[in-house]
Amino acid sequence: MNIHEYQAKEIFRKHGIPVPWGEVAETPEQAKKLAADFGKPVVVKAQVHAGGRGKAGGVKLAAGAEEAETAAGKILGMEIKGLTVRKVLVTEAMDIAAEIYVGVLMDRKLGGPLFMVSAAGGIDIEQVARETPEKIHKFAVDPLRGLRSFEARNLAFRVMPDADSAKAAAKIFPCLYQAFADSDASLAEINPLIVTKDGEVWAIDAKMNIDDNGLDRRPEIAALRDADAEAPEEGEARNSELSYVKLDGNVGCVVNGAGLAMATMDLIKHHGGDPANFLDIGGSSSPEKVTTAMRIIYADKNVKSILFNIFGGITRCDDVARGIVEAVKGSPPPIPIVVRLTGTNEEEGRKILGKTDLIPAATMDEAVQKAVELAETPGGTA
Amino acid sequence: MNIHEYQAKEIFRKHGIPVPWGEVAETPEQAKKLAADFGKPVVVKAQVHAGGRGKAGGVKLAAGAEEAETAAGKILGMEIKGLTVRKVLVTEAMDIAAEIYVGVLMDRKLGGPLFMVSAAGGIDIEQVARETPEKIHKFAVDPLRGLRSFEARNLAFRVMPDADSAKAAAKIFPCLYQAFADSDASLAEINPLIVTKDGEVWAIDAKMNIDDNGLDRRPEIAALRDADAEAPEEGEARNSELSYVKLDGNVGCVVNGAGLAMATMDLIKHHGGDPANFLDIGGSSSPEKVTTAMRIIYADKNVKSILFNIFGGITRCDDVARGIVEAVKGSPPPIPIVVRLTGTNEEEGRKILGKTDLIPAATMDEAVQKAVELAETPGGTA
Amino acid sequence: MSILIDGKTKVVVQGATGRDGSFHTKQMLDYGTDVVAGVTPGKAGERIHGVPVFNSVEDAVNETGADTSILFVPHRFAVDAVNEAAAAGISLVVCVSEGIPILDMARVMKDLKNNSATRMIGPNSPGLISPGKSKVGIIPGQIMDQGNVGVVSRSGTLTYEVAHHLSHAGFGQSTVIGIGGDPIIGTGFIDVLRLFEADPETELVVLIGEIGGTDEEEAARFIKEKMSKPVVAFIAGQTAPPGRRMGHAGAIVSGGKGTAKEKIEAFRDVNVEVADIPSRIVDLVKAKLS
Amino acid sequence: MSILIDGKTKVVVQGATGRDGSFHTKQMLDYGTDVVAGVTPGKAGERIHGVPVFNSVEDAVNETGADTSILFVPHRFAVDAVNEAAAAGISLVVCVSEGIPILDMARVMKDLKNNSATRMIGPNSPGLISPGKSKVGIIPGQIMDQGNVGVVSRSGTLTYEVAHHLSHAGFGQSTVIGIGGDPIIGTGFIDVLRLFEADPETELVVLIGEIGGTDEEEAARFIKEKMSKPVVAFIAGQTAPPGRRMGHAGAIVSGGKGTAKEKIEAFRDVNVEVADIPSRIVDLVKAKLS
Repeated sequence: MNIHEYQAKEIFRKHGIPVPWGEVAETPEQAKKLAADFGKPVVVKAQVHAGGRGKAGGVKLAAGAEEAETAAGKILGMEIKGLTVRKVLVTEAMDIAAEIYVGVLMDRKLGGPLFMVSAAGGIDIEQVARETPEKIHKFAVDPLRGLRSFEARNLAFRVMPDADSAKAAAKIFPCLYQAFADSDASLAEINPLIVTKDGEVWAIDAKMNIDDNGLDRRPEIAALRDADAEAPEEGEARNSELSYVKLDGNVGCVVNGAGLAMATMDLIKHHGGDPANFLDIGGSSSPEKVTTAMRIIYADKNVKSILFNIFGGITRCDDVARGIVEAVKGSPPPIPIVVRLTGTNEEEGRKILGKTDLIPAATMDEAVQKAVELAETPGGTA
Repeated sequence: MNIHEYQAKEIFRKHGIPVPWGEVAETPEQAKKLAADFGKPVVVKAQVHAGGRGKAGGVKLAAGAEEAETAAGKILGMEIKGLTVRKVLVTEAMDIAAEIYVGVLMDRKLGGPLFMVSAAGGIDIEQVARETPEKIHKFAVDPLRGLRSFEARNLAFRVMPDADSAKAAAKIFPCLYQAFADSDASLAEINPLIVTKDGEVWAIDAKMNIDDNGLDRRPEIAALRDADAEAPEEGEARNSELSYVKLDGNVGCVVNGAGLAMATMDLIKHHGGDPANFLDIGGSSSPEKVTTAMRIIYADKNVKSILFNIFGGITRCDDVARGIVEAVKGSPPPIPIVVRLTGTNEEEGRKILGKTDLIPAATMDEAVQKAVELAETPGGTA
Repeated sequence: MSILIDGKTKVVVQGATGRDGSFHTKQMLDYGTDVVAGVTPGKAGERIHGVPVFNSVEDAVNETGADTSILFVPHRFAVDAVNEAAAAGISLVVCVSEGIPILDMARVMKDLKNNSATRMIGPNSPGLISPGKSKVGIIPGQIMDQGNVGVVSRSGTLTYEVAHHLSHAGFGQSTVIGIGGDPIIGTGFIDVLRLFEADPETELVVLIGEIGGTDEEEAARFIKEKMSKPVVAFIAGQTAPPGRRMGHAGAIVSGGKGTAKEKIEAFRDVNVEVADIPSRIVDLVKAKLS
Repeated sequence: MSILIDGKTKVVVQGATGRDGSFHTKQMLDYGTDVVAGVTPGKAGERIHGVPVFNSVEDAVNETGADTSILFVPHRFAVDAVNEAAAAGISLVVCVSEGIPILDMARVMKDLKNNSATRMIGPNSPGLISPGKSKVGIIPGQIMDQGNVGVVSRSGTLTYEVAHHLSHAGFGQSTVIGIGGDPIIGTGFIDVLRLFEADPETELVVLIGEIGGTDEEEAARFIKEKMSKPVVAFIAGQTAPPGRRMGHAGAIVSGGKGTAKEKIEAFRDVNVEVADIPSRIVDLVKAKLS
């Protein structure tokens, strides 16, 4: 899950990282008032889950309240990488003498958190990583003990411009690691951490991505989710513990297991069709999950056929069959449904489906081919 | 440092350990009011830094307010192992179906915390350890990760009378470990942890000793010190970072280093004298520490001679000499002072002392013999 | 031969008395797995499908000599269960649970490394099966046949799909293992490839990868440098949009990294053939083994 | 020969620019110790008594090849400093600092064991000296003479006192080491006895114990079972009242355990003679070595 800069900054602040004053505005008028009350030059920054805000015109300096209003007026409603900006952060404008990159992410290859610092701050770090990787200093944090003081110092002395700012930064790095760990983040970044002309050190930008698996035990973080930033069905799917990603095609899929679900999408494409979604009903599925899955897919008006591809392991075929029967109970399904059931309790599942209008298929290839055909035949049956 | 049962219970409570209601009284009237307000039978318990309170009559059951007043009247002012009882804890009386011992201590041999449980609860655990050690289950806690849930369960199932109370206890054990670790305790004990007839689990006694080295970073724990429980000079010494223990003899000693200080006491005894104190001025000594040390010893009216035994390593002999000169400045010392200085900056130290009335000695044996002699010669000089 | 588990493997089921634990204990017993113990705190003395239940893994190991454990516990208890198995001296622990926070897994892995000799498979793994010998996990046994193809996969059901085709075509399996769909897992592709390379029974390995991370790319390097046995592959997620997590916590293309295209190229660069659809893996296997 | 340090030992001083650090850096240099580096964060590039100062132990090790470190840092920074030394690959770290919380030391010891091959001496230790070769710590060098007596002690100044007598009487020392007065220490009596037993230069060991704990009792057992060389002892604290901490965090008789009487008896039981006063240790040594 992504959170906004202003939310990440609040988390940083609670962990002792120096973050300049800032407040959120949803209208130009609010931005004006905030800037007026603050009384010093501000920066108005788009709050949106997309990188490259600066280049897209989503960050503007404002000398006073009027300018802040104008800037907010331009930014609010702007589209950045397909996402509409609905909030801006109005924050103190600071004198920058030096900019440093500081970040920590969960590194798959390493199997743990990787702390990174670079004197090349304030710019796209992925570009630095590609073009001048030697400018990034990396350190594998032991997740059992966190970032220790001396480790933070060793990193800080490599990138900060002088001893005083290094000592100040060395106090901030462990706070950033702690913010990362205490939030179950997969990424926490300060880009840039700046040194002012007076030698003060401040985090003037903040980015955090959260490990979805950690949200259960971090309700205060889960509450930061921006419902505007996702399709409503995705929220409903999540609440039912379904993995659902909306796509643009017309073949709806309900699959158990992420790998099989991806392979099903790939096979639809392979056979000339277009998947309408990724949908994994997961292991240990209950009939309720299946009915929710069908309701979500029915709600997608692009969908012309539905494909169930179930290979039972921990998911029992009878549970899935019961879910399908439950969902189509009373009225015939509005669109054709192809069902392929194999694995645990396969026989029981087939029996339950026996007396319905559903279209059976013996293999995944057959099921996909039928579903693709049906989606292309308006109102037709295979 | 020792803390009282009621203080340890407050720490336990904050760490999620179920502790029955209780309040402190300093007069029988207060005890009566507390019991009356509570409205159920209570136990009145002496709050004093001594074991064996029960046997000494310091714990009494009271069916109602009048009985609580009587009990408190008997206990307050009582002497237990030389210590006067100034406070009682008035706490809920509970039905006990089973009693368990639970404790964690810093084990020197192990080099870390040792968790201990025994079904033989409610009695003197040192006696159990001596007589039936097989009844105590011990577990070495990894101090880097604390007591883990499964470790707590494994211990709980060994000593609790049934599965439900074992599961309840298994939730309490990690809390006890955390209370221990978060307080820098050297010992944290629940004796007994009880199961009531209704199957509830409660900590009805509590004991904690705190590692003095941890007090600096635990001001809230340091604030629990009971000033009544120590000699006032010991408090003054501690505030000046001196290690001082008052004894009954007449030869005051000022030594640098704990081992040498103990050996000096032993040697005083060996030569027929009696040490008035243990006093270690420590390493890195400043002149101020020395003057404080002398003020503390002057305050002990039993002291008839003072012995400085300084072997300089990190302590510099010149610092000690300056401290002595500072302390005797203006007036001659009221009692004879024997000084032995050897080691780092020895020459400078001797020079500083050269023009004073102090009695020099070349060796520890000579110094001790002189000091013992002088203490036995009223008003005399060696 | 087979890898990791065989007919001598003695299994303890952690969480044996729960719904899934009970169901799969029965399934494993029916398959012939030597399930010697179940563990549910507070239920010592009971039996589940005839298997004795203990309060702790330690007790189970002491009483039954179990050497392998499988967890059917809710994900918030999974870390404690893995640690319990490791502390009790279990040598292989299979973690089926999905949804464990990644940082917890990073900690578990570091702790296992510091304090034990335990190997973990998973989390978010269907476990493994050595057909005809033992299965530890939730892989449906009836679709597997004993044979000489090793199968390793980040997926569960996609693995069943592939194994199903292999069995139908007469290619039995030495061991089929799902290493799990999370970003940080106990046993990776390279660990398993090394075991298959050393296993006399295994003649060929089918590797089933998916988008996200660079494990497949590293596996390709390992195959080139260290493997004498043939490997064929399939990669899921060619149509997955970037930046979106495809179910598995590990299945996400981020920062332009971890695409199916890169992985397929990495394999083809080292002469590992990659099937375009799952059912064609059988054709690749057939070509290599005949 | 000697133990732990000799003429080849390269020393880095952590906290070299502080009052004590600077003073003892000078003392060590004057004694002939090869102090190759100092460390004070933020002072890289400076020199202290001619020794280059670095921001970190890592830098110091990389630039100078230091293998041994001594800390002169306030006790609240000591744990971090020990960890820093260990992470930089220092093989011997001497911790002079007093007042470190015991739980912190328990954690440090566990961490060193998990993650490094570093040996710690102390905390609350005066360090060690191999007379004529090197001293790492605060032991006054002028009272020591090179020779064949190994001295190990929980105390600082009491050790100087004893060594002073030994030197006066013509008994030089191979190595004199103060293991520290805290309850949990990095290197104990038995570790040092084992090293002295293996050191060809050491002919006899003087062990100076004190009240508290059971380290002396365990040392007595070790001497009986493993030592061929003679050992003589002294125990401080015969007149200490029970239940009171005598300065050292470790010097406390608690629960009737750890008395001087028990320790003296434990030594006498294994034929280790115990001096009644410090100056008489020389007589015991004389009797053994002539």
